[in-house]
Amino acid sequence: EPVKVGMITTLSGGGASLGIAVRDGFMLAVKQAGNPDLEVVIEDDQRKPDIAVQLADRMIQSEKVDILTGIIWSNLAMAVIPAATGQGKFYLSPNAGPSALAGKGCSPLYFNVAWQNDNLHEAAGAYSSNAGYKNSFILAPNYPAGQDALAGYKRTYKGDIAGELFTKLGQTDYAAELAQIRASDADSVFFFLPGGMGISFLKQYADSGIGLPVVGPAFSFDQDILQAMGDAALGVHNTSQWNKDLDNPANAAFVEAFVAEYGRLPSLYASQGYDTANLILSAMAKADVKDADAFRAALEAAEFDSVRGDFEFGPNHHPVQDIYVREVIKEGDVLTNRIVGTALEDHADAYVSDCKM
Amino acid sequence: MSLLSLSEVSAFYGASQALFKVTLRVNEGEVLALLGRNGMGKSTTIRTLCGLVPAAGGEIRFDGHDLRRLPPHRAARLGLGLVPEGRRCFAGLTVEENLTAAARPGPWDMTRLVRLFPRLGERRGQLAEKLSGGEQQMLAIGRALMTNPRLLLLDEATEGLAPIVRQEIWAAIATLKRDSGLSILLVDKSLRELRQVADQAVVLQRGETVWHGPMADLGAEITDRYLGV
Amino acid sequence: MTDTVLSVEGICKSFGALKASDDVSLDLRPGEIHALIGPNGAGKSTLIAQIAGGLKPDAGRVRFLGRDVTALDTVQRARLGLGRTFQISALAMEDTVLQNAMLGALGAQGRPFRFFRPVLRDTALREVAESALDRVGLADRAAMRTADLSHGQRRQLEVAVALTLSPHAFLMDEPMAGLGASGSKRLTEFLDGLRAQAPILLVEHDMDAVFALADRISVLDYGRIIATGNVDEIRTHPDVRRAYLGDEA
Amino acid sequence: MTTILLIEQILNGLQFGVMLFLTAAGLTLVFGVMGLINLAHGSLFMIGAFAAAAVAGATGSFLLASAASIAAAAAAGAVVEIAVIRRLYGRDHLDQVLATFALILIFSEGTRWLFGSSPLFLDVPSWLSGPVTLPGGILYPLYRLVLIAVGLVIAAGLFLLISRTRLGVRIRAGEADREMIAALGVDISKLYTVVFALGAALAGLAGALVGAIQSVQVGMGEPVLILAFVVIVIGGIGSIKGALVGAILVGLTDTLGGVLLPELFRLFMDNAAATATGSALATMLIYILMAVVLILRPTGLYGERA
Amino acid sequence: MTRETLTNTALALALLAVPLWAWAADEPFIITMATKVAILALAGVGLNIALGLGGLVSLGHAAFFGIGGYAMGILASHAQTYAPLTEWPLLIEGTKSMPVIWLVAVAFSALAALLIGALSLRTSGVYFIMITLAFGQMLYYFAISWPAYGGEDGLSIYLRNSFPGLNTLDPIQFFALAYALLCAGLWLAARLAASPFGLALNAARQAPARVETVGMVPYRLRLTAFVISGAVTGLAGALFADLNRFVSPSMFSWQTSGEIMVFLILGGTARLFGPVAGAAAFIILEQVLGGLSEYWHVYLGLLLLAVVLYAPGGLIGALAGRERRHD
Ligand SMILES: Nc1ncnc2c1ncn2[C@@H]1O[C@H](COP(=O)(O)OP(=O)(O)OP(=O)(O)O)[C@@H](O)[C@H]1O
Ligand SMILES: Nc1ncnc2c1ncn2[C@@H]1O[C@H](COP(=O)(O)OP(=O)(O)OP(=O)(O)O)[C@@H](O)[C@H]1O
Ligand SMILES: [Mg+2]
Ligand SMILES: [Mg+2]
Repeated sequence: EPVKVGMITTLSGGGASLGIAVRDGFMLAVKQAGNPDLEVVIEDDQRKPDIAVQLADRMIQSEKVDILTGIIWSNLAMAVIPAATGQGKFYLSPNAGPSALAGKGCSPLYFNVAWQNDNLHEAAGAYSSNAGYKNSFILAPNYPAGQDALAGYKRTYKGDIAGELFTKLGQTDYAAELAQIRASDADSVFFFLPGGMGISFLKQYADSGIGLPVVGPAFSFDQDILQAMGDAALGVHNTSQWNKDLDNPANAAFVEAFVAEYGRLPSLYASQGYDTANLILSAMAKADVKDADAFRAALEAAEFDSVRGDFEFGPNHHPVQDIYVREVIKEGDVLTNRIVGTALEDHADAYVSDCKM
Repeated sequence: MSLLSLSEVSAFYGASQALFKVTLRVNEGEVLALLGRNGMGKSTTIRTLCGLVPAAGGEIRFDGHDLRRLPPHRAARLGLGLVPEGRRCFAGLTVEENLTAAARPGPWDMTRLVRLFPRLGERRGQLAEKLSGGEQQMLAIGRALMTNPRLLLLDEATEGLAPIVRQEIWAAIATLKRDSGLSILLVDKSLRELRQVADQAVVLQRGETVWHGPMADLGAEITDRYLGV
Repeated sequence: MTDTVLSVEGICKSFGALKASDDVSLDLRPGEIHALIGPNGAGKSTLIAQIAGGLKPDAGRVRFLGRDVTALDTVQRARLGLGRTFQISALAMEDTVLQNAMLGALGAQGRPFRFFRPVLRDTALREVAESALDRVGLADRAAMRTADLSHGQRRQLEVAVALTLSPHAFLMDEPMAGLGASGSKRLTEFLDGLRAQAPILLVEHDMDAVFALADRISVLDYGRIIATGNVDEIRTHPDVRRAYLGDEA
Repeated sequence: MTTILLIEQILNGLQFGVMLFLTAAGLTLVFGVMGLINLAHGSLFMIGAFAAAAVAGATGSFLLASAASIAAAAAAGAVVEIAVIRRLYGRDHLDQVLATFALILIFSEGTRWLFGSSPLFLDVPSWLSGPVTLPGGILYPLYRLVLIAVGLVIAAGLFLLISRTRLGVRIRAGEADREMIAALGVDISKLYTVVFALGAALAGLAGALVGAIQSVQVGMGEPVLILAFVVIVIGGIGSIKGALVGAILVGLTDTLGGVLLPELFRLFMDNAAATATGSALATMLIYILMAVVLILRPTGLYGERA
Repeated sequence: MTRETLTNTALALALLAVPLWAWAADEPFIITMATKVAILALAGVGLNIALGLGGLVSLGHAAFFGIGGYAMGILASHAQTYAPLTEWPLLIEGTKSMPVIWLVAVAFSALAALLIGALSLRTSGVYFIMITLAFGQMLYYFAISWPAYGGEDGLSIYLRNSFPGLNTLDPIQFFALAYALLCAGLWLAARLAASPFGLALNAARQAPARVETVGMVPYRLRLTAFVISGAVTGLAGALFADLNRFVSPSMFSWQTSGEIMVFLILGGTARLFGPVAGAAAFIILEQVLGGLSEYWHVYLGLLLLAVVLYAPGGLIGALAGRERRHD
């Protein structure tokens, strides 16, 4: 009997490019495996929590899926995952990793294949310290993920904070923030502004002539978004658990296959989708999904060729992994990243001790 | 040669028929009075010939053009000047703007109009919605004149005007007819004044033409039967 | 009851530099029709609005049934029994004629906050409304949509709605406007009988009607009362002829 | 906070206000003057930005890109007016809401179909990039100064168009009574197509100009739409002057609120809590402003009628 | 029986029959969808009282929908963690009982409607649309940045709340509850429309000056309608949260207000069953088109356009003719 995977992800409206990347990466792995026992249903959540919940209900009640995956956004994840695992389904997150699900709310059936939300910010903090920055100006949107981001950065950053701002979610004009940065005596800027917010900020930052070094998590400098930023992004350092130049055979094969299949360079999200699918495939080879304990053990073992190189889960089913520092460069006409160092090695998350399972 | 002719024109509001084969004609330089009790279809006739209510049958010709084929603004540009029932001044516009909105070149301009209705000159900058009822009526007439029409359509144009102004308007109508040869189709309840200016009359009853002829021939029997006076 | 039902004392109202009411005083006695005439823009409607409560006078007071009502708003004055019609019809156009009439009856009854009983089954209200429609000659149109009425029919409905209030005084702003000759004649007869029910302050440009109906006439010009008197006095008043009547009548 | 920073922030507020006006200008025209609730205004804004990005990508010329944004949005506007909007003037506002809501769906997803889901690149041209030094030693991006200038020129042009020209008078007359203006011989349909296309063109131009310093992506028009409505409602519908004043008021409130409120809370709270509370309140500030304005002046600052 | 009554009865029966069939055929997801239709229709019925009857075009009804939702979320999350809401001056505990939650949702959304309405009703027309939007947005941003109840992440309630004598986790039983409440809402709306209050309110929409001169205060009529309307939408919000076992600020967003309004216009404003037809059509379209193409919004948009252009009275108008509901 085939294993049925339900993928709920964002395919329309704002933010669709992330969901599409996850889906494309995932389906690439499925196609490569050619395993007839793996069946995937994909639905669009339109980035609306209530739609996501209903899709989950539908997949569980009507489609009778065994495994759910695909959600991009933390707020959607919070709406879907506890209910799904509560109904005895496996959930493998290819992206969102809210702290609640890594700590007190962790579940034996829930795995995060990407990162805990704070990870990349923590790595950014560590990088800033290593780079010798003494006085960072930090900003993020005023919502839980933004608050976690600044907290994550400060957790590992050893210098002083020149200023700390919460911007409006969806804000497009950053003149006021830029003036404050300019007026401060900061020596570096850290920001977490996902999606269009980051593009707007960085373009305006470049135009303002402030010129301080910028650090951020990979989200704002990922392959699908970089082209829209243009040269404004060149030279920015950002933190990521993956990059296309990571030197391992799995990754080289992945990048090549992805370009061949879709005609564009893979993004971080695509790599996460790809790993998620391969994790499932590896577990299927070892255990029957109907035997939940055995299947869980197979997932925990995580014996697959991750494009990140070594991959392993911590006790709360979140990755323990290296996080790299990347720099935005230009290859010909195309903006992309190259790895310039490692920010954190074998990094786990801060909530693992709260997880009792 | 008649300037305007309607032959067997019918019109509907939704499913209910308001006009049944109305026929009338206005000759160049002539004044036609359209008579009938409330709700008999006088306004509908005027609205239909302006193209504001679609004609369901029959023929409407103005100066050789087939009006049924034309949208309202094209019909108007041929020379129809409408003073609608209930004034319908442009509320958010000043008196002056109401007039400029309508203006087309010709003998009628602001100066000449203010001579006819000095009150409009005094209220030039006031919003139309703040005018008194009578002032609005003057504005509506003035607006139609500013289009420099060949046929003036007056639907209850003296409604709500002070007697002295009404006399002025009747005098003005007489002057317009005499001096500029303007043709006029008018609806009014005051038979006394109509008799002095109108050449022809048409009487409507429940949307049908029940009498037509020279105004002078409109006898007591007809007025009693169809107009209730 | 005092011998004046409604009185206006020294009302002033300006719009910018324009004096729309300039120290206007007049009264309305039981059983009479008091006509208010004057050139267009003289301030008649403005005065009516101040009596009805829609507009606050700059100075002066309004008394109704012996009470100073200057501080009251339209609604409160209506509840005291002041009925009015509008110069430009204000009706619920999508509703039926009957519904419009029932609205008046409902207002008179004073209990609109009832949520469950169907209003059309309220026979008391319905009777009031139907009899008012009957009196203005719209009984056979009761089920029609108000928007489908001709202009003249709407004027009749205006009067009917005011009737359903059974007011102690009527304010009527050009009720004849838009009525044909026969309609005016009917309405004139009707108002003639109505004055026994409640006195009427009548603004009207139809001199045939005014001369046929008015017990007294006041003439307003540039916001001031320039003459008050009976029909013959006004008809022959030189200022009134000059400012308003012209050579009519 | 230093005085110079405060001055700079006030300047930022003004600048943001003018930028809001720029995005709202087309909406004021269509909504205020034609009385049409056009929810798809944001989509036209987006179309302008995408057209500009595409042309800039192909030719490298910012001027050509701006021209393309105007042309594309005007064309889209004219098509929409003729195919859809024209049939809705006589209708209830609600029908307009539903129809233009449908247009948003079509435009957004249609654009994604054409251009894909990733944001596009559109940048400030090199001859307008970088900061200039203003009196008082304030460093200020040149491009933003240009935006201010364009916004003010458009404000003046619109004001003159609507209040001083016969075209403007006729447009407003048409809003008051379409049937009547037609009966007076004005081809109101054509006039409205032109006005709608003009409004669309302004939206498109705003999309291109603003898109150069923001992110050109599907859905970029929606936040703009709400803000633009806020602006013209505060100013009073139908008043160009009101829209400009409203825009600047919103710009100042938003900018200064975001800067000053956290500072204010810092006086009696610890830093993190003050930042969070202050920012939270700041996000609500323009809506509070709008509510207060409307409560005090139910038809906006310069609105005449309800 | 008029054509409209016939159409309405058919709609009501269809909304009952589909989930019953799905229950027999063991298709729980279809029941869930029918429940969603019923709940969103109830929210639309609430809006219709303000909008259809009173002419109050509120683009802020998400405020009440959200308040209802958070009433459920907050009470249930406290019950889930056994932490009382307040201890002083009064000990208030969370609860998982639906009737209590509904009562609280109705009370709080009515109260909010009273406050918002009292201020907003000073304006009219488009200004009213925008001021209601402003209040909705204030609550939205407040909910996003208010950390106590999850901020943008929202609140998850893992188990549906309980109703005496029913197993609410069983889709069909929960549907029955939602359906019953929808019927109650429709009954209320029908009664209101025909009542003296409805007559006065309706007239206040069309000719406010007239209503004043017959001695009634349009403002009070409208405010009353707005409060009733907000309360009904609030109740729908509580149910919606229970359907998803989840609340988040997106319930407060202007898109939610817009969507409820779209149901109404799509179905036919001021028609009793307009919201039912609109919500059903919208959700069916979403399900059917969503499966067809990634770009299904384009088709949805085209279909909506077709309805506006060719069926101006909305779906009910197309099905039952254009007459309005009163005789
Ligand atoms: N918009 C409309 N919709 C439906 N029926 C209408 C409409 N306008 C007028 N009618 C009907 O058409 C008939 C003719 O109306 P019309 O307005 O032409 O009469 P009229 O002779 O001008 O009357 P009046 O002297 O009262 O103005 C009337 O019975 C009226 O009820
Ligand atoms: N709100 C206002 N603002 C400015 N001027 C006004 C306002 N209302 C009325 N007016 C002016 O006040 C004067 C009196 O108007 P009012 O409507 O009372 O006249 P009226 O006597 O009723 O005239 P008519 O017989 O023509 O109806 C007019 O000149 C009018 O333009
Ligand atoms: Mg007529
Ligand atoms: Mg008057």
